[in-house]
Amino acid sequence: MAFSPKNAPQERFCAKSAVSKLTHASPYAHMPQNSPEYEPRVNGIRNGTDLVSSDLVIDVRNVSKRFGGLTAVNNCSLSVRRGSVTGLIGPNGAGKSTLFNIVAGNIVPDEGAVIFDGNDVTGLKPHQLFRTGMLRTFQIAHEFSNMTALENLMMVPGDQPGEYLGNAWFRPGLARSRETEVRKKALDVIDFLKLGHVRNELAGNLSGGQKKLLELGRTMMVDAKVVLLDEVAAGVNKTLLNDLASNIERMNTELGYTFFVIEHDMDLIGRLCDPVIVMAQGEKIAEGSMEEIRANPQIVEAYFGTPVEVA
Amino acid sequence: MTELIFFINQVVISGAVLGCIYALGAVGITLVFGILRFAHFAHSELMTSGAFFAFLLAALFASWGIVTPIPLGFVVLPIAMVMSAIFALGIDKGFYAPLRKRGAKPVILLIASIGVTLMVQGLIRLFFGAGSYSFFETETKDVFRVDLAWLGSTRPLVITEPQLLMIIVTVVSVLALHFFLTRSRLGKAMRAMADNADLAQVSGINTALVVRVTWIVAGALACMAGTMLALDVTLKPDLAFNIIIPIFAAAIVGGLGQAYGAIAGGLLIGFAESLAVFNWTMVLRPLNGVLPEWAQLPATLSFVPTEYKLTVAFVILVVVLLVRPTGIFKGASS
Amino acid sequence: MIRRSLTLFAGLFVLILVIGWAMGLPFTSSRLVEAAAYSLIALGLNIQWGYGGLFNFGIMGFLMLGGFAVTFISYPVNPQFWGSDGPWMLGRALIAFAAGALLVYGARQSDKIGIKGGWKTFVTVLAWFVAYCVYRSQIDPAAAYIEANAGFVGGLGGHPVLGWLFGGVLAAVIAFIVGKIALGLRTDYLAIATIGISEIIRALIKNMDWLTRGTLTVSPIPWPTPLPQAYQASGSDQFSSLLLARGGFLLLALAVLGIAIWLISRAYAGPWGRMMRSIRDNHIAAASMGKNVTARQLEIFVFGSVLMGIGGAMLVSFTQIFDPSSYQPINHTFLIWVMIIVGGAGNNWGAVFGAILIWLVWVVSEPLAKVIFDFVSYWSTNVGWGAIPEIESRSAQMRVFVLGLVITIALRYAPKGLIPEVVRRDA
Amino acid sequence: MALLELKHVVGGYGGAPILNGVNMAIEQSDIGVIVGPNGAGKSTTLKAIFGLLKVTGGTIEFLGESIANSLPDKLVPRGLSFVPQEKNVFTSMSVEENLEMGAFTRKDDFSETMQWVYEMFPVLAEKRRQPAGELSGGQRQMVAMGRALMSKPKLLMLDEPSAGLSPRYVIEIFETIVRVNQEGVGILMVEQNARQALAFASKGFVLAQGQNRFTGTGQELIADPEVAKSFLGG
Repeated sequence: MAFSPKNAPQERFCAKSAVSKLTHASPYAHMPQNSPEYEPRVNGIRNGTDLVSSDLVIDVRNVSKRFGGLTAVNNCSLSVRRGSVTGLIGPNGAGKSTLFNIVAGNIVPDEGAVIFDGNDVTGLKPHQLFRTGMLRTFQIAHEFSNMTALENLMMVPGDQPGEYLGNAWFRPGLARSRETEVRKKALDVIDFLKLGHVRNELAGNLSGGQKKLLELGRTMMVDAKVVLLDEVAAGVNKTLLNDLASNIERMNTELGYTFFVIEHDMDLIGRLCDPVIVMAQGEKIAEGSMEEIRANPQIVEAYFGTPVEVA
Repeated sequence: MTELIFFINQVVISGAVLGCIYALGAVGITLVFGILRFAHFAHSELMTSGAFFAFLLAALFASWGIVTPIPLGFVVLPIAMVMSAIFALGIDKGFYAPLRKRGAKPVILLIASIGVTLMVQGLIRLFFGAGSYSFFETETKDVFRVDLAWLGSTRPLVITEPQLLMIIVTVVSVLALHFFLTRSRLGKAMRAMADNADLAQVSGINTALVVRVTWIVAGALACMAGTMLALDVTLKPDLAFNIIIPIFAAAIVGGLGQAYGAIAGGLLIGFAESLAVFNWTMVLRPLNGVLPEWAQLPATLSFVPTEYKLTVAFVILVVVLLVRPTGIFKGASS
Repeated sequence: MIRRSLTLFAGLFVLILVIGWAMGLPFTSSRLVEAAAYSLIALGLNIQWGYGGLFNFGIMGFLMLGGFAVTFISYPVNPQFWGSDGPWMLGRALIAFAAGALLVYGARQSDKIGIKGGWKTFVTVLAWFVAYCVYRSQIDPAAAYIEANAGFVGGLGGHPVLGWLFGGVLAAVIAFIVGKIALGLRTDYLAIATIGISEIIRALIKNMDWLTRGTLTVSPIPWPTPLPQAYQASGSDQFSSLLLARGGFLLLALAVLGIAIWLISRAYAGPWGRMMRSIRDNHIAAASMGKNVTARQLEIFVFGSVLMGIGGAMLVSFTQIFDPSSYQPINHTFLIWVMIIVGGAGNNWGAVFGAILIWLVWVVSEPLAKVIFDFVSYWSTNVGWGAIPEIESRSAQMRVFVLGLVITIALRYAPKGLIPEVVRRDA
Repeated sequence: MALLELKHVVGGYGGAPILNGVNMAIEQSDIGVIVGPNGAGKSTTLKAIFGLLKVTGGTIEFLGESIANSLPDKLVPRGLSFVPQEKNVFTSMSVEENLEMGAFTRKDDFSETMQWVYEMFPVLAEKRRQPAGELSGGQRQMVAMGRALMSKPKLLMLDEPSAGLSPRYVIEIFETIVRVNQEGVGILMVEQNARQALAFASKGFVLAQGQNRFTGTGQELIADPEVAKSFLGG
């Protein structure tokens, strides 16, 4: 298998089923729930490991983001438990993607803080977050269109010696030996994703589904603490999606990866995610298992929709 | 008082003239950017070629023995503007439209506009050589001197006839542009397309027509700006090429895509350039009588030496980009 | 692909032979040395635009920096300057500059002592103003004194190759500052900003007479290799000593070019190039994959500018004269862009091919236009329409038109260039 | 003869086709609703009808005439109108100017139509001079619909009109759509709020992978257990 992390810490080994369900204080209340130990504003505090229980790997606290007059995320607080596959659902325009971009460092929030693995990472740049072990995929595939599929994967691992001019010029051996490793890993990932036949194709020429797979593949190139998946299923065919889902499950249960997933495909959410967080109008409105969410009439109205009475 | 009049002559009038030219050039650039989303570098050549059209027409009129009360350059301006508009349409059809059709990125169009710059400039030089020409070889340039002795000034207020006409013509065309953009159907369609090209298309607006109108307006205004510049100084093949940076600065400072911003930006840069190289010693000289020997003012005391006038626009541009990246008026983000 | 490149280069070789036959060996050898320097400059732009997707329209500024650098290092020492008060006055100006910089830095840190918001802005602007005044108060008299008593600062009398290196260093320093300010801008803004910066560099070099002699020009600047006169002194005839000397210079230029190509290719073929291309393709995704986009873009901008600086220094060394007013955006910025677009952005051999081809087209179009004009003029005189006036000056302008025509045709029919970027497929 | 009829439409953006044979027929009295998972080609279908992407196979007929690959400036005068999902107002222009742009293809006097739109959306009459960019999401959606109605269309196409709106506005927008339909304008819309929209649809189309999967009246589709299971979230 391609994804054995070299030094996988034992505490990360934490399967979904093995963790007792957290008690969600009031999953169906319309107000964001702040546990008592949270302080409402913790901006500017770094490395405050005491701030958070080590159980929460992502902890979003009272985050708001406005674009012009539009409030995309409104005083939203939510958290992702270590070792879980947490789903994020909600109607279009609920602020899911904005929240994702805030967590991934692509957008800086107006207010509030993002705590990642016990450190305040609010305002850190995406490349800095990558080093802390957070990886993401994009809703609209962000492939490197003028590079081959294989190169798209090979560029991912950080701190490749050959990425520095000095090494590239004067210590080619160092660069080359790492390059061989990276290449082997990329080929493994490509085989796993069944993209072997297109590995020399420019990524820009791949189909939408293949681009999505490539994005997922990028997250497999390094050992991440958390992987953010933004609508990974859209445009991927059912068979492949099954493979993808079982792969995500395996990465989660066997290797201890944590996943945070935005998804519209309810089957996939139902199969993978526990808990599921529901957002609407920029706020978290509920959290719970898929069954609990489905059983809640208010959420069903807000998200799944109920028939309108029409004369 | 003499000093104030001097200041007006040196800064206000020359700043206004420069500002008008920058503003008219920048409006064209900003309109093209708003509609077609690329920085049209060859705008300088539209200005220069427009000036040469006007020059040729004026020479033709003079050879027919037509004498007018105002400089011929202004009389032939409308015809030259029509010619420039057609020229601009031709350039678009020949060089930009095929690239757009292929779906080329704005950067490629920008490079193409460099190519057009070189071609047009090469052609102009081919026909007119590298020398300079003047509109006032046969006519005289009238200079108005308003005697302000009654205000206690020993200097008159000096403005040349072309400068005065230039300011009037600019004000009139800016007003006309304003009414065109806010009242006419096509003008509104232009604003709509600059705002949201996809939605404009969905609304049934004939976007190809809007593109044509944009080139017509941009070409005509460029011709006006070029001709007025040539009337104020002399006509050379690199007439506008040398001032394309301040013009772009004006468009960017005003917010790319914003017609009113471009006018404000043009005036701002025009005044700033005049003010920056203004020699304050001339105004502050009365102080020399009061100041002790060792603190006498030097012969020249300006913010920036005259040689560096061109850099003023650029410094303003950089400061604006750093402080407010979308320009003073919120510009388009492509 | 390789076959196509070889064919094109073979064609280029034939073109060089034809030009050599038609224009004579001295002309052709000079053009070849210049073509080597332009190849180096084109490689610099290829790195910035082809690899990094950065829009540099300020090439002229970096060429001027290189030219100044080699003049300053290799021109003989000016005893009049060093014997006067000039160095001392310049030292004071330098101290004033440092003091000003310190003042501005202090003002920018003023929030630490509780000056905030609008007041901080005010203090910063005031600090800039004061620093500017302090510096001007020292540099203006120093400049006037040097110009009056010593002409200009003069050179250091070092080896020209050291000057080339200094050209690279100077270009790197300026590129670093420019990049810090401007690289965050959108493509079109970056284009305008870099043009503006190169114009400022030109204005400075042209008008700082005390340092560069400005429009008075500096010459003769020594060669790194023996001059024709040296061969002549050792007994060669005029023609062969000219060729020997130029051949020597050409060899040195080719050696520098070779080293540059070797270094670039080595880096570009590996992870460095892959990372740069990923940033060019999609900088958002590259940042999410842990690449420090800002720092890397700065790196590639500086790298490219270094090559431009060295190339600019080589050109000035070769022509032996540093004339700031001879620099024009058309000849020194747009020309390079045409080379890259025609040759093929993202491909080093494309860049070299484009540089040589376009440089030859550029220098040949004038005599060629003259021949055509003469022919047409002869014909039109015979028909009775009269001759074309001022053929000499008109032919000189022809090349600008040809340049524009070439780039528009290339964009239309070969948008990726004649030797396009190669997709790195895995075997 | 149906108002709009699609037969085996195939099309895409140049690469692999996104639509692989879509069939649809809409009368002027109909409210047609297209539902289906992401990437099924719902919005693409509307764009194909409106000439915004290349149709390579099949036929699209409007009032009995083929309109495949005609551009909007030809379609709007014939009676088709389209409200895109996002960026569907001219933010820098006033509400009234937005409406005027909708009537761009009309040469006659459209003040009556504007009155009609203002009656339908009284809040827009209040804000007629305000830039559309300053309005709330729901009001913008009204401006967008108003703009599309200004050309007096026979068929109004809407791409996810309820996207991003709070439940209250969703109901309001749906009620407005029904009212517009009662005024004699055919409706064809794409919806994510599938169950809610199918409830008032006279025709429903479930698309998957660029093809019709189920077709029927809205009620039929809601009642179909298979549709409910796979496409309506249980």
